[in-house]
Amino acid sequence: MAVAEATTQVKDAGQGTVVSARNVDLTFETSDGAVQALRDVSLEIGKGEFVSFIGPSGCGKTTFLRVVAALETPTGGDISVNGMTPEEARKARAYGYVFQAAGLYPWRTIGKNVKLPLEIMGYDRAEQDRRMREVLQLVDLEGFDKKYPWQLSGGMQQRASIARALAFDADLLLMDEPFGALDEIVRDHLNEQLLSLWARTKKTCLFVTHSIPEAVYLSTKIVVMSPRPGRITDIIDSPLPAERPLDIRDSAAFIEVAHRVREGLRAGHGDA
Amino acid sequence: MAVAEATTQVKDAGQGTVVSARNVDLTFETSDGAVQALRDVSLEIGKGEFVSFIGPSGCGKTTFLRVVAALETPTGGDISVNGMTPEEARKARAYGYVFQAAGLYPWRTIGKNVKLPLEIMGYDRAEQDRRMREVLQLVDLEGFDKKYPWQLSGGMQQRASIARALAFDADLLLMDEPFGALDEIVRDHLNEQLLSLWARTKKTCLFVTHSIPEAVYLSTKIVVMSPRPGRITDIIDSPLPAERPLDIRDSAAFIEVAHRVREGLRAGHGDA
Amino acid sequence: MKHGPAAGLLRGGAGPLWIGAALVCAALVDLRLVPVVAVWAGAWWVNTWLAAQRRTRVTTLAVPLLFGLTLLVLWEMVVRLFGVPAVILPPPSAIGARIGAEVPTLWEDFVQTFLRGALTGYVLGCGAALLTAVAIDRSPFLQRGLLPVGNFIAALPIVGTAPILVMWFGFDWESKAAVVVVMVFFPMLVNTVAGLAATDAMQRDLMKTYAAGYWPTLLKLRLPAAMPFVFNGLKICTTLALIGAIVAEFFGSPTRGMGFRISTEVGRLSLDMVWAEITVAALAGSAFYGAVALAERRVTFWHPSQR
Amino acid sequence: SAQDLDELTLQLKWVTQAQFAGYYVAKDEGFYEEAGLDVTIRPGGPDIAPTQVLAGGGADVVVEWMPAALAARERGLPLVNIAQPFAESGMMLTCLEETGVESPDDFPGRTLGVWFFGNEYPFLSWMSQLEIPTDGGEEGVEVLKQGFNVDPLLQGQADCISTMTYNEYWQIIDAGISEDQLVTFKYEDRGVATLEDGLYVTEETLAEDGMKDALARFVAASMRGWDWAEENPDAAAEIVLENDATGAQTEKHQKRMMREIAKLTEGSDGSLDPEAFQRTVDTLLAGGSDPVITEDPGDAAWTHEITDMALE
Amino acid sequence: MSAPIAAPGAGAGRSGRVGLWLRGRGAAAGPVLAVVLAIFALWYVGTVALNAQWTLDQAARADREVGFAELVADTMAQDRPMLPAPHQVAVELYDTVIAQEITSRRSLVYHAWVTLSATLAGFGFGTVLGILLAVGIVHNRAMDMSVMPWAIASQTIPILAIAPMIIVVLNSIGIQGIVPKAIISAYLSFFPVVVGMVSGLRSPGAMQMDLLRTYSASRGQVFWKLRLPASIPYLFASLKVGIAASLVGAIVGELPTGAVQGLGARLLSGSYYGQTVQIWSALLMAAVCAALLVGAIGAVQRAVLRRMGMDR
Ligand SMILES: Nc1ncnc2c1ncn2[C@@H]1O[C@H](COP(=O)(O)OP(=O)(O)OP(=O)(O)O)[C@@H](O)[C@H]1O
Ligand SMILES: Nc1ncnc2c1ncn2[C@@H]1O[C@H](COP(=O)(O)OP(=O)(O)OP(=O)(O)O)[C@@H](O)[C@H]1O
Ligand SMILES: Cc1ncc(C[n+]2csc(CCO)c2C)c(N)n1
Ligand SMILES: [Mg+2]
Ligand SMILES: [Mg+2]
Repeated sequence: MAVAEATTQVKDAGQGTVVSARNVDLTFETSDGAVQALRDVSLEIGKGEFVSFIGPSGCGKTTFLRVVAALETPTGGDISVNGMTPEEARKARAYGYVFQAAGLYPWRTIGKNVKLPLEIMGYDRAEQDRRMREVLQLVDLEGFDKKYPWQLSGGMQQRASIARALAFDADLLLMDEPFGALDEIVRDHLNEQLLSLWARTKKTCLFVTHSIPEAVYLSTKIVVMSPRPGRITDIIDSPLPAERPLDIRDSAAFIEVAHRVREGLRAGHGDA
Repeated sequence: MAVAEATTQVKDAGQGTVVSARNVDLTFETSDGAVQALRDVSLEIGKGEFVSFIGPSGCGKTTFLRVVAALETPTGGDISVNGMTPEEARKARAYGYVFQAAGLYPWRTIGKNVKLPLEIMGYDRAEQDRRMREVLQLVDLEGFDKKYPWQLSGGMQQRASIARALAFDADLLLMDEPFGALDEIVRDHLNEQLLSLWARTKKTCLFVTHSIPEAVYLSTKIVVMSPRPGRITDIIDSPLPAERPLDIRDSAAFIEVAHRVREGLRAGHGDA
Repeated sequence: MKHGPAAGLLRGGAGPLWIGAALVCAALVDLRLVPVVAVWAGAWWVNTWLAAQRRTRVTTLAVPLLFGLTLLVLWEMVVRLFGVPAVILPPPSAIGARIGAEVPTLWEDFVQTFLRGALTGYVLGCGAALLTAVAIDRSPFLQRGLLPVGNFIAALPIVGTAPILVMWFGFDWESKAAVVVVMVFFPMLVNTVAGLAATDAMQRDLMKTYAAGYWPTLLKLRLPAAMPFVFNGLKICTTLALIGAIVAEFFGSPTRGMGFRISTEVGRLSLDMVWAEITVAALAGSAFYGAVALAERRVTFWHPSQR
Repeated sequence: SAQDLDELTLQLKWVTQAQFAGYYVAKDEGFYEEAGLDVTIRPGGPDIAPTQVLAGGGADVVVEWMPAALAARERGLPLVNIAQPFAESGMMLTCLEETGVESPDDFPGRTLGVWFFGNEYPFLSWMSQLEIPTDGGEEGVEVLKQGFNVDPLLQGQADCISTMTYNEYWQIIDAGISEDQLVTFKYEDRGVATLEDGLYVTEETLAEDGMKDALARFVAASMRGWDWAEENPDAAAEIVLENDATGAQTEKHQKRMMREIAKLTEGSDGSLDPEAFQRTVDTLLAGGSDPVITEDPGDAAWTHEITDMALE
Repeated sequence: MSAPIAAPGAGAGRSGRVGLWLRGRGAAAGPVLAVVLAIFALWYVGTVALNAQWTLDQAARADREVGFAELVADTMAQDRPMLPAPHQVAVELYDTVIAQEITSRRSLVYHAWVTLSATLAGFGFGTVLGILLAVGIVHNRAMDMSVMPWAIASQTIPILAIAPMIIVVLNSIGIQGIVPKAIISAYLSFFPVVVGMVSGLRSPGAMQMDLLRTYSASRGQVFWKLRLPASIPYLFASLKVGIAASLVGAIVGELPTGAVQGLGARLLSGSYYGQTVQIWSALLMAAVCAALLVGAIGAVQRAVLRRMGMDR
């Protein structure tokens, strides 16, 4: 397998490299024929970076995140995560994954949902409790641990799912449109919080979004993708400062980057 | 009933007034107690206006549209549509309603979906056919009338549902987040088309959205709402010209309006 | 609760016309039908009015009860007015009297058929199906092979299988339990397998990102998610179990049991006793169903259908 | 032509088999038609109570055993015996010799198979005469409600089962158990026999205009059928087979059954023997704790009127 | 086994649809075949295990010793086995299905046809009743609240117990033949249809209902244009359950109609004479019928959904 080679190659990736993809291809076999979801995707992501993936629907953003998480196996190319194969990284519980929908288990309270990974990873009870409280506080949900998911608004659920991914303190966070279903204000608020969390913890974040302002606001690096087959059309290193109040979005630099992203998107876009 | 009084009062509303709401209240009785969805909502909408409603989730945007459409009955205040009670307006088939999701019937082809209201209103076959072709052309879907909804992309389905609302030529269009589920590029495209349609047909539009740029780009008037209880916090008359290319969104006037909308939203927003 | 039934009657508009027409028709066919139709129409009206009231615990109980009571009254009236012989269809009053008089026998039969036969078979059959479902869950091969064949076996009519099982397992409740096991096994299996597959891909992927093994995934995700399906199966199986245990007794039994009593008393023309047993069966069956439905509410409180 | 024929429906007690050969012969050989009757024969089955069918108006005449008929009478369905083609009872208790049952003294502690559905009365009377309780235990017998076949004996689930001389007994033999491996107790020999296949109608039917005449012709033709069947047992069995819609009966079994049946109908000209009637009533009244009938129905339960007319 | 067929790409070269279909069938056939073979193997083991006792008993009665090979051979060739060997059933099926004229009463096809006609009639009644009730429940609050609990209770009544009564009652008002069977069959099949149709008719979301309100559509228009089409998938799902229930009902209904013909009569007479081979072949025939009926509904379902454009 290609993955096996990757492990040996990765040795030369610098200490700071968390994700290193080289010429990754992924083709799905379906009943209608093959769908090439990723083509020749190469990317290096350093420690502590915040990387956004943006692109039209079906361009392979989710697929790429899933490849990093070892939920899909590439059909070509090499990829390594923390110097291991993605599969090894998954076994080592190297990352937390936040799915597009909150995906809380409806039969568990919010508290127990957050504890789910901790139970599976064998933390003791006291520690489970401590961490659950800590992360719920982090996402502004203290006091809601006894509620069931359906008793919370969509935004609160989404925050709980982020808390769940944070609970076991992985250094790598993979987030697939976590704020897709939220309204703009809640989204702004969560963006702010996510940014401050990232600044505090120095985690490496891979973040998929449809929203140009969101991508520009959050990222140190923006990866623009285009579909059929999914490939990278542009990688933009953000010139914005680390400190970002919300109204940075009205700044010229911001609009400049947003414009470049939009152009990149439109270039890759066929018809609607 | 309050509605009955409204009918008489409406007489003095000018010829150009399509929707006139005065101190509309609406409280839902639920098993957990009463939820006040609308409080003291007063609003005049003139003929040919394009009015956007924006506000955080649960602030009553949908509820207000449903009141106009006589799908909910207000518990207080007066409202009139085209000088009638909403109920009479509904019976008179005064408006077309576009729901948040496309809501096409999966067992009907696109063509037959568009004909659905025409069948119900008893148009003859030839007329049904003529109108169906006309509106499908209007939304760029000519040639797709024999396809089933699931054979179309999300954006095309949404356009079909707009065509369905246009088919019977009501002068009033109520649209509840019609583009909510689409990606930014497709959305931009549909926004452009909607605007040109509106400019051509001079219909009155009530349009609910979560997106500030969308609201600003489309509207002649923007209604900002705040939740619990839902009320209007700001009504902004757009200074933007009638002619609006897409990159008007990078203009200073646009950013100015967007900023005001955002401020209005933030003011009405408690916690996320 | 301002308007009484009378107000409803006035507002009903088309209602009275309809009922009047029905009464006239009844009178034309047979005069004795008039009171029957009258009672039916009256009760129906009260019920329509009750149902139109705000839904409370009282109305949700009263409406079906009144409906059932009406059926009983109509039954009694028809039997009396048309002189139906008691050896064909006894009136409810006679059945009631018989139930009162035969409590010990009814109880003995209930214990034999319901507690020993049906319940044992239900627990064994559903339990075995549950375990089998979990066991074959890991093998798509077995699933694809077993389920179609299972549908085939589930279609075997009980009147054919019961004599065979009585031959194999003897006359006492064991063979009845075996019939029940055969009847409930596949419906339960199919539902549980469907339930275990009911998790969505995202929920499973979540478990993968935690590198969770088979057992944690089963216990923390798949079994809880399967519960609505499991209960669907359990509910279907309640009525199957009772019917299976009773019918199996027709093909050989000790001298007790609901099925034994029914078949014996028909031969003796004690139809009131037959209906007394049927009443017990219907009550027990409905209670059994209700109990499982209640358990379902408790266990799958989180499912949208329960909220 | 068909219009002049009086219509009658006869409900049998059991499925089509040589037990009812006389009626099928009378129909197929045209005896009924000659008597001016159009008779419909309805086979019975395990869940059919002929008395109930009669009460429901589904039949005019039924073939029923006397215990069940008298029990129905007490339940308010006034049945009257109009003819008794079977003079003797064919019921037995059959045991495997290897179980060690040799006489009724060996019954206590045993498991016995009994037919219910109204056919249990002779057995219960017998046990109560023997003073053996029927609810299990050391002293009593364990009673099983026997299904339709002889499996309980073959499979060792019961020590003894109920059999008819003409049917189940031979099924045991056919299964491969020889006659000397069986011990049989005929009810007839034990003095507890009750009358079996008789013809019954309700009192109302009997009172109908012209009905007695039709019934007399019916009984006469039926007895002609029985005589014919006794004389031509193989041909009678063939007729039965032709009338069996299930296609499941075998020639060998039906021919043998016909011969055995002939032994039971032999002594009868169709008229009820009042002594046999009284013996049946006495047996039933002795039915122990749960007697089949509580009082002697008296002469109202039977009549010689029809057979007298028929025999003219 | 059939791995080569199931392997990805095996269908390449054919047109997409056909290739896919073949692959789908191939993938399903392999496991089913394996399971069926396993069942046959188990069946043979069971045959030996269950029938050995009789062989040993018989040998003991004849004072003989049997060797293992003889034992195995004998268990598969008994006349009245506790469990007939598959090939015995196959031979019986051949004799009664292929080797007989289908109009013969010894033909299983004939009996299956009798049962099927009652099944189809009952299924028709049941479906219509179920749909009417569902329409009533959806449109009338009083019916909604009162009918459901009683419909559930009705299904807890043991059908075999009331079937004879239904037949007698119908008989007394002059209805007989296929109709009583069909009514019993309908009694079992209406319930799944009600349950499925109620959820089907209620399946349109609030938004779809609101859409029609904005057109101020009448109740009838809502029914024909929305509720009914939306309920079709639900309807077919419950029809599949319903038709299997109908078949069981028709078979049950055959027992107390005198069990003259039909699969029920075959089951019963097989049981009556201890003909286990006959029981098993009738059982298999019933299961085959069920499979065919469900398959037929599936085919109609696919055709209808294709016409409705909902066959994804
Ligand atoms: N399991 C699968 N089998 C077959 N094709 C798949 C599968 N998963 C994804 N695809 C296809 O791969 C392509 C990329 O999908 P992916 O989900 O990565 O897109 P995305 O960029 O996340 O889109 P979105 O913005 O809509 O979430 C799409 O064309 C999709 O149809
Ligand atoms: N049928 C109802 N019964 C009870 N409460 C309701 C009902 N419909 C809406 N509400 C409540 O009324 C409030 C306003 O709801 P509405 O749907 O109008 O919000 P919205 O502004 O459209 O939100 P969103 O952006 O999420 O669509 C919410 O708090 C909601 O929970
Ligand atoms: C369920 C049931 N079992 C046995 C009988 C008894 N029976 C009546 S007639 C007859 C003739 C036998 O050849 C027999 C055995 C019955 N009626 N119903
Ligand atoms: Mg995606
Ligand atoms: Mg809304």
